[in-house]
Amino acid sequence: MSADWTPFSYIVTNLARFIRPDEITFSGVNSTMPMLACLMAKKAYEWDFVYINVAGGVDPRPSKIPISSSDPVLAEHTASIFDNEDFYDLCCRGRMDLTFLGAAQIDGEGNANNSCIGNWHQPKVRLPGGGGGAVMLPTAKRACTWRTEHSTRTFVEQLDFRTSWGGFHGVVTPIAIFVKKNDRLALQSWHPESSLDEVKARTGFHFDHEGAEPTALPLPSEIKALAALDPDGAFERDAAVSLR
Amino acid sequence: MSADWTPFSYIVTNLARFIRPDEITFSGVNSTMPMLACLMAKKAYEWDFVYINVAGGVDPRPSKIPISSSDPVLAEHTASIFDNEDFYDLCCRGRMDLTFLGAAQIDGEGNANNSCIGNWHQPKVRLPGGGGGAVMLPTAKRACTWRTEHSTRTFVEQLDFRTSWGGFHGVVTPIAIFVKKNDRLALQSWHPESSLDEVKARTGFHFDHEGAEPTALPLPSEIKALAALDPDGAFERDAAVSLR
Amino acid sequence: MSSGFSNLDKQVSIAELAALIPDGASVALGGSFLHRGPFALVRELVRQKKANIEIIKQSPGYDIDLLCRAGVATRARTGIVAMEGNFGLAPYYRKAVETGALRLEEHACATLTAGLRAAAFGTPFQPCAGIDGSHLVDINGWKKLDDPYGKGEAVWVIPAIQPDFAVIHANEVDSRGNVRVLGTSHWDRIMSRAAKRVLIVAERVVDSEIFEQQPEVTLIPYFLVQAYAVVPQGAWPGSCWPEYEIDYAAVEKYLEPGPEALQAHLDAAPEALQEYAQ
Amino acid sequence: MSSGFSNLDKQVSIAELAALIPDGASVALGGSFLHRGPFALVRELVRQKKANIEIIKQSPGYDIDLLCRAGVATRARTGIVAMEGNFGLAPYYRKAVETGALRLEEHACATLTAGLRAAAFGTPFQPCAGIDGSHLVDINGWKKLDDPYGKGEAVWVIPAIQPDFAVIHANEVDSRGNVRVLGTSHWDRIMSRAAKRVLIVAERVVDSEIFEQQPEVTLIPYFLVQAYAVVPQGAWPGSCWPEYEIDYAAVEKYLEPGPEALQAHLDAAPEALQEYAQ
Repeated sequence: MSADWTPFSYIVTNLARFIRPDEITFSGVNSTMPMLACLMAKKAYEWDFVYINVAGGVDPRPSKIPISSSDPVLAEHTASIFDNEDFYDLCCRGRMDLTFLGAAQIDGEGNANNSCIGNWHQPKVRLPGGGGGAVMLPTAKRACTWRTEHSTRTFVEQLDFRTSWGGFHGVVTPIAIFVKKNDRLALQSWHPESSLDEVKARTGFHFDHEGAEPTALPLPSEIKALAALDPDGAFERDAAVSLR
Repeated sequence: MSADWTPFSYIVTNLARFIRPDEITFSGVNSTMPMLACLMAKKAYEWDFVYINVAGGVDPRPSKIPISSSDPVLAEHTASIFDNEDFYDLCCRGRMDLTFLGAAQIDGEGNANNSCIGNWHQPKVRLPGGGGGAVMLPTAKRACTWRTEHSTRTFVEQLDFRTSWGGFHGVVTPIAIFVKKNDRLALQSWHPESSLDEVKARTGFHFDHEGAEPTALPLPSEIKALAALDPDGAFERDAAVSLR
Repeated sequence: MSSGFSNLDKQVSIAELAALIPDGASVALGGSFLHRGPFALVRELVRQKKANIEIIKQSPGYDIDLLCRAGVATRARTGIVAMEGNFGLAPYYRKAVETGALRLEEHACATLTAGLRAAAFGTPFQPCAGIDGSHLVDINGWKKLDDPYGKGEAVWVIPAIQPDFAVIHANEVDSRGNVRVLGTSHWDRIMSRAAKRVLIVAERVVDSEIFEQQPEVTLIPYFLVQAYAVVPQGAWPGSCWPEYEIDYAAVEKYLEPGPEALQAHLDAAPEALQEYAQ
Repeated sequence: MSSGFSNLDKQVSIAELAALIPDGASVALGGSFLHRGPFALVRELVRQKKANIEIIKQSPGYDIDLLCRAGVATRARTGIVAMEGNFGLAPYYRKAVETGALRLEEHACATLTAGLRAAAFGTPFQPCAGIDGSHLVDINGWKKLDDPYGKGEAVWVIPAIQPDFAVIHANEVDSRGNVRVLGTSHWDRIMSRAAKRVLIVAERVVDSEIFEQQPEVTLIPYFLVQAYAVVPQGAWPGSCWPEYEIDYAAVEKYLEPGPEALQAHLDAAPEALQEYAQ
C-alpha cells in the first residue's frame, strides 16, 4: 500500500472526511464514490455515524460492494427500511445532516447543473437531471459533491442551467477540495502533486484560497479501509480518474 | 328467531342494506352498529364487497366480534393493513364508496353535529367530536349514519354546531330510514310498528315523504346473519335501543 | 450535533422516560382509544405531576381523560375523544373542556394528520380535502387557497403541527431503539416523523437480528428515537395486539369517581407492580 | 360501480396485462434505475407497438431508454435518468430529448413525489420544501405561495400528478392481487395510491395465508389492483431483491446499437422464453 494519493483514493477519502460523528449521512443513486466514502468512513474512523442510503438501508452490512450505488445489497442487514419518501421528508424538515449529490457543472456559489449542456429547450447534451438536488441542496444541513473532471467546462462562472441552488458545503475533484466560505466555494487544499496555479487555471470561477495548502496525506486507517472495499482495484479502474 | 324487527336489528340491518356489491365500504371508531352491519352484510347477502375498517383490516375474518369497533381483532386474517392515513387518503381522492360516520345531531340536509350542545366556546355538553366527519362526509361517495335516539333534539332544524357538512346519503333510527333526495333527507320508510305521523312528530325538520312506506321485514338470511354475530344478545342488550 | 439519536444507551426506566418530558411540552400520543396507547408513560406523567402538557392525538380517550382528571393536560388538539367500547364519553375530559380547564383545538382526524404531515414534510401548511361547510373552519381560522394552476378547486390548508414529542407504545424494540408495531400503526408513523423526538414504551426488547430478517416491518428507525422503556403490559388497561386485549373491568374501575379510585388505578398498573429490569 | 377492484379473476398473461394500457396513457413505473422495475411489462409495450405513452418515474433508466428507442414514449416526467452501474447516460433517452422526440417535464424526485401526493391526497397541489433558486421553477411554471398563517416562509407548490396506471414489479402476490415488496419500495407506495389503477408483474403467487400471517408487509391491498401477471425474472436485466441481481452482460448487449440488437434483447427476455402457467 502506498501512502500517496491516487486520483481515485483522493476523491473517495476526501468525501469521507466530510462525514462527522453521529450525524445522519445519506448517499443516493448514481453515486458510487459517495457510497464508497460512507462505507469507508465506517471502517476508517473510530467514531460512528448514521449511514442511510437510497436502497433503504440504515447502517447496512452489505455482503459485497455493489457497482450500482442504489443496489439492494446496500440494505443487507439493515434493521429498518427507510424508504425514498422517508429520507426526502427527513431532509425537507431539516434533519439531514449531510447528503452527497452529483453535479455536472458547478458555479462559484456551489450551485449545480445536472440538466443540460446548451439551452434546456434544445440541449446540445441532455444530462441525467438533478434527482434529489433541487430539494435536497437547499434543505440539507450540508451537501457535498465530487467531479472526476476538473476543468473550466465543469467549474464555470455561469451554469448552462441551474438545476439546484443552495450551495455545496464541499466539493472534491482529483486535484482540489473546495469548502463553502461566505457563501462561495473557497479552496481548502490541493492535491500534493497539483498546485494552486493549476487549480486556478482549471477552474472557471474566481475563488478565495486564503490558508489553502496541500491536502494532508491519507491516514493508514483510510488507506486500509479503502483497500478493503476495493481489494482488486475494480472500482478504481471503473472510475478511471486521472490527475490530468 | 322472530321475523319481526327489534329496534336493534332494525338499525343494524338497515345500515347493512346501504352496502352495495363490490363497493369499498368503511366502518370506523365508536361505530359498533356499522361494524355489525358490515360483518352481517358479508354473511347475509350473496354478493361480496370490500370491507375496510379502522383497525386496518381488509375483509377480515375476526375470531370474535369485539365490543370496540376499532378492536384489532377486526384485522385478524387480513391480507394487508390499510392504515389510517391510507383509508383517509382513499376517501379524500374520491374512492371511498361508502363510509359510516356517527352524528349526535342531524339537520334536514343531513349535516352533522358531533361537537357540542350549546355554544362551542362554552358548551353545555362537550361531545366526542367528529373524527372523520368533516373530511369524509364531503368526500365519500356516500356516507350513512344511525341514531338510537329519534327525537326533536337529535333531528333538528338548526345544528348547535356544524361539525361536518356534505349531507348523509342515509340515516337509520329505531323508527325510520331517511335517504337523500334533492340534497335533503327524505323519509324512505318507517318501522312497521311506527307511522309517518310518529316520525313527523319526533323529527325537528320538515322532510319529503313521497312514496314512503313501512320498511320491508328482515329477510331470513339477514336474521340468521345477525343472530350469528350476536348469539347471546349481548350487543343488543348493550345497545339498549328502544322503539320509544 | 446530530439531527438524530445515535447513542447506544437508550434504554431507561419508565420514570426516566417520563422525566424527559418537561412541563409545557406538546406530546403526540400513539394508538387510538383503548388500543396500543402509551398508557404506562401517561400514568407516569401523572405520578410526576407534570403541568401544562398539550396532547396531540386524533382519537384519544383513556389517556386524555386521565391527564385531565389529574390536571396534567391543559391543551389538546384532537379529532374525536371517547372511552369507546360501550363506555361512551370520556367524563373527565368532557368536564375539563366544559369548565375551561382544557383548551381544545378541535380537528377532524385528517386535518390533524395534515398538520402533522406539514411538519413531517418541512412545509408551513398542508392542503386537506373535504372540510367545506364545517364550522371547524371558523373556530380554527383555517384558510382556503385557490389552485394557483387553475385546474382544481380551492382547497383548505392546515398549518403545520410539530409536537415536541411523539410517544409510541410498541410491540418490540431492539437495543438500538428500532421499533416494530404489529397490526395497524394507527397514526404512529406520521407522529414519529412530525415530532422533534420520539419516545418508546415497548413490550419487550428483541435481538436486532429479528429486525434485520424483516426490515420492512420496522415502523421507526432507531435514529429518530431518543429513548425507550420496556414495560410489559404497558398499554393496560387497553389492548396491545396480539399480546393482550382490553381489560374492561379495569377501565370500569378507573371510571369510579374520587381520588382513591384514581390512586388505586395508578397503583394497579403494570409499571407500578413491576420491578424494572434496568 | 365500485371504486376498487374486487374481481377474483385478476391473473392474466403479460401480453394481456400490457393490452390494458391504451395508446396515450400516462404510466408510472415502479422501481428505480436497474432495480425492481416492471421491465417485462415495458418490453411488452414495445412488442405491442404502443404509441404516445407518458412515463412518470423519479428515476427511470433502462425502461425509459427502451421505450424511447422503440418510439413508444413521447412524454415523460422524471427526476433523474441514467442507466447507472457504470453505464452512464441512457443513450436513447438522451437522443429522444435532444431531437424533441420525447417531451420532458423535468422534476426533482421529490417534486414528482409531491405531485403524486397531491393526487393521492385528493388535493389540487402539494407544497414541497426546497426548490428555491432552481431553474426547474421557470421551465415548469411552478408557483410559490405565502403561508396564509404568517408563521412559515413561502413555499413552492406542485400541481397534482395522477397517472392513468401504476405498474409495479413485486416479489409476491396472492390470488386476489395483494402485493408484497421486499427491501425498499422505492416510490411504489405513493405511485400505487396516486394512479387510477395499478397493474402488477410478480415473481410468483403465494398463498393468501402467507399474507395473512404478516399483513404489515403488504404494500398494496388487492382492491387497488386491476390485474397482475406472473413473470419469474420479470425485472431482468435488472435486479429483484432478494431473488436475483443485475445482469450486467445483458445490459451491455442491450446497449449495442441497431434494430437487431434490440430484437435480440427482446427475444432473450424471460417473458419471451417462458411459457406462462396461466
